[in-house]
Amino acid sequence: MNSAVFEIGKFARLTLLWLCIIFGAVWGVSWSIGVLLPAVILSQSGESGRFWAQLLQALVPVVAVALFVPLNTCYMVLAERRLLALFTVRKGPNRVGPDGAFQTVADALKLLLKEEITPRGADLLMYTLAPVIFFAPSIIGVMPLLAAVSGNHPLFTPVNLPTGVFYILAVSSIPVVGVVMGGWASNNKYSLVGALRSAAQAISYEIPLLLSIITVCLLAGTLDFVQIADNQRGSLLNWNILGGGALTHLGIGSPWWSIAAALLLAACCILLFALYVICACAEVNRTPFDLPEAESELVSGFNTEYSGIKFAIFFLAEYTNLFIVSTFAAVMFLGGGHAPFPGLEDACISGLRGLLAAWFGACTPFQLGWLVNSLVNPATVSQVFWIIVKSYALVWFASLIRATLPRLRIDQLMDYSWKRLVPLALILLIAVTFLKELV
Amino acid sequence: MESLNLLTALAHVNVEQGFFYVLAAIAIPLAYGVVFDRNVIRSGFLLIGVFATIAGLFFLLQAQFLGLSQILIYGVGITLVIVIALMLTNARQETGMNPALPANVGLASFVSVLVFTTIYLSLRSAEDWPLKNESSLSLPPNIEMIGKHLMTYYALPFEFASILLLAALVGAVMLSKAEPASLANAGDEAEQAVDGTDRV
Amino acid sequence: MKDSKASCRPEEARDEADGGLNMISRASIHVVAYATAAVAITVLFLGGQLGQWIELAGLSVSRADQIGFLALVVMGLVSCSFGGSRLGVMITGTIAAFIVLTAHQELAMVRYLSLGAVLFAIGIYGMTVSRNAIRMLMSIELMINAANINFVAFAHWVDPLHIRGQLFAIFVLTVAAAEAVVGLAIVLALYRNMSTVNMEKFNLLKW
Amino acid sequence: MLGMVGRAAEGFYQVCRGLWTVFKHSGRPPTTKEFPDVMPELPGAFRGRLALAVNPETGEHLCISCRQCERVCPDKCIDITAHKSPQTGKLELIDFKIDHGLCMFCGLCTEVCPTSCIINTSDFEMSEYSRGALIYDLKRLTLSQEESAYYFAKKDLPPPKPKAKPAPKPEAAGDAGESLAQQPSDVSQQPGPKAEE
Repeated sequence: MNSAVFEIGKFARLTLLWLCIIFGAVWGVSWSIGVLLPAVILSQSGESGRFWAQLLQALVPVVAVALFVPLNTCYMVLAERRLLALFTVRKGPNRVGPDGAFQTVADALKLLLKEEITPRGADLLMYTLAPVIFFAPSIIGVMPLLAAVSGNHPLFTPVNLPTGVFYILAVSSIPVVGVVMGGWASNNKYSLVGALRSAAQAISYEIPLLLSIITVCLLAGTLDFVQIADNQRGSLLNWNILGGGALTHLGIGSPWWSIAAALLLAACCILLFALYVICACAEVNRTPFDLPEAESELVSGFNTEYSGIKFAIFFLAEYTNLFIVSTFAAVMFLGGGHAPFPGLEDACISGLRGLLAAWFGACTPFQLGWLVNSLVNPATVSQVFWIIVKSYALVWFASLIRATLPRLRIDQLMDYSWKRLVPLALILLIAVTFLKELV
Repeated sequence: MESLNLLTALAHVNVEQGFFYVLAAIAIPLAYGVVFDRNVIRSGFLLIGVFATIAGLFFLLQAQFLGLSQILIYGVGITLVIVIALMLTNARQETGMNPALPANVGLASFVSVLVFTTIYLSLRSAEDWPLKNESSLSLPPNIEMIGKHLMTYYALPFEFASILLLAALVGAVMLSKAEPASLANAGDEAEQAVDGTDRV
Repeated sequence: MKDSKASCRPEEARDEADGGLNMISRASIHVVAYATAAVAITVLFLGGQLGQWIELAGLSVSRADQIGFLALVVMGLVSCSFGGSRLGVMITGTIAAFIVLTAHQELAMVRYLSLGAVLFAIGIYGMTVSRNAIRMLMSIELMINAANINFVAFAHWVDPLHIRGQLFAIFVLTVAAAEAVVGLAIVLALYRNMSTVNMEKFNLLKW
Repeated sequence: MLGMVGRAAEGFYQVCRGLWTVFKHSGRPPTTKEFPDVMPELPGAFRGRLALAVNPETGEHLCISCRQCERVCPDKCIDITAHKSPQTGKLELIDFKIDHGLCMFCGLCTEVCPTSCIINTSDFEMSEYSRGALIYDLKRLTLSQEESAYYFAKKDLPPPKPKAKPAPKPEAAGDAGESLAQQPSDVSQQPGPKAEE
């Protein structure tokens, strides 16, 4: 038992280390580009520097995403391997760095240095374009999430779209084009079969996914991430997974049908969440729906022929998609950046404020107070903290699913989507519409 | 300082116009590729590119909802279906062929040039476009506008569209399920048998 | 692009490697020459010199775009007849002609409508000429999209308050989806019966 | 309809149970052996590299050149060179070669060996840069006295009797006689593999 606690502790330490690396680096860079440098420029050159300052501030989301995606993938791959090791009673990577903390960095370096091979008879243009098309949407897709993640921080407000949800859904349907393209252009039967499977799977599971998201949007009454997250402020009962506040509206004197409707609505929303998790797993090709790259049947599916940096890009995009899907779920269902209990959030913020005062109180003689305040805003940090906890919890849950469930057969997969999930999603859509009015 | 002035000057150039020409310069070669590429599957992928650039044009025209649905429905849905249909119908067999029917080339070029010339000349001669110059800032979000229209004034066409889609879906299923009746029944039975064993 | 290609893809790749030099030496030189000339004409037109020369010749300046367009077409025909890659000449010519024809327009809307017209014309050409039934369907999709551009452009400039053009574009999208689905189903059914998608072979109704 | 709901609930419950079962395993110490750092404890019957044992007490070689192992080997990877000593009239081992690249570690040779001379050790790290280096000769095969003692104890073999020079006459004579009887055929066979080499 001690040993087990030891292993879990090692995983926790690793996670802490990597999260510090990722979010420290991202936040530090975006802060220095978005706040520090513009301030310096404006103080140096006055009005004429305004253009440069604005340009730098506009660049912040791009730089943040470009930094975040590879670092995050490094952590997610490592975490997944360690978690799988934990679940299957093994040790996992433990050679590079302390407890194997930098194993994925070494792997990434290896992939970058490897030779790229193009199979004979491949359609060179499509073959090269496929990883790019697969990868680009994941970069574009992270952007509007930034505003939701950072609680609409002024640096990331420009990327907050009024139709953010629809935008993500549209963008996340693009990668399948890259998969089909790559699978076809590889001039390999396994790749082609993997690509066709992937296309069929993506089109089938897109429908229940869209329906479940539409239902949540209906419940929330908006397509804006920040607003959806804000609507779930308060406590666990306000989260969309429990009916988006239907339960809190009930009083002692509310009629019985209102209570019943609220309870039913909560049940429907839990089902919706389960539906979303299933469809999202299928959308990002995770087990048990990883038929496009089923390694025991199709070698490695659509990316059989890819090597070196192109394979690395496929890999990067896959894990980034998983992260996007998890963050999306955290914002849509699990209350975004709000703590599960009302007191907890305030406690977080005040605790952080106290910590800051204790640490940087000594700095005030150097007039660094405003810099520190703009660097670490306790409200934002608490928001980011909660959303990170929720998203990574979902990522870990995906690892648990991967460790447990076997792969489906292709006909089972299609049956499951068209005969079970689509009707369920439609029923839930109608049910939620009516129940929302009844509450 | 001089470079700075240049940059501010650049910032004042009509960005919309620049983007438009860039998108047009991408869309036209891709459209040619769709028509002329010898490999049909590749022209299917090029079609995705055309649709993506058209979605870009919609964004330029501030039709975000339409641009996104263009990507979602056209760019991915329809084109993938086309590509899969191509892969199902032995495309290799047609790869080496000249994509064009030589007999029709002259006629087709004449007709297409004629169509373009007619449209262009009519555009050029038109003087009285009923343009309206509301400032785009005061407009309601267009997704809201579209939703309002679809649910009120255009509700009936909307319903008709859904019926059309349903009919098309059923028709497509019937058309592509072209096996003889006895064979199809046998297949069903086999499937049921498989299902039964699975449940046990 | 236009050189010999075999039916099998590996062989095709080898052929391309063999014919690469040949292709570069003949077709591409003409295309490059044509592209340079087209760019020159476009720049002259945009700079206003073309208009001045036309005025000197005693013609109306407003004809400058048509004359530039004609010059591009004639040059393209000459280039094609000297053995230039037809596709390359057509692409460069179309882009240059498009810029020449639209750049002077005062209304931004006309630019979008012209682009719609260009794509529509390409779609018509593809539909008329295609041998492959699915390529024909793709050309029809292209034409529908070209029409959609017009709708959205009108919605933006003519009716920005109630964007009815966009609504119509949505209906067009729906109809296009239905059309694609049924068309593909028909093509698949045809393929089952005839085991080809070649339009020339679908001549059952002739008798 | 109700049946379907029931099946869905049942499936959901089963999936959750599976997830919980797997999750419970994260509370167990890992079974991984970190091999190069921690050598595995192999059982005595483990069939690793072949070796020739010596008498743990006296240190004399146990092989009596009976060639039973050579004959029983399915891969023909054992090659024994022996001659009849002119002094004692007994077989004397000159060289003993085992090609570990051919050997499939079936352990038949260790079973037939009358003196428990040839044994499977626990050593399995035998990687080499060439195939030739996998052919072990007498010197590389022979274990030291301590190693022999270790393996005799580990495999629980009866300790070998010292090769008494004249002492138990009948047994030794029988042994020798057997070998003598076989020798001519062996000699005639010997040039074969030699020539092949």
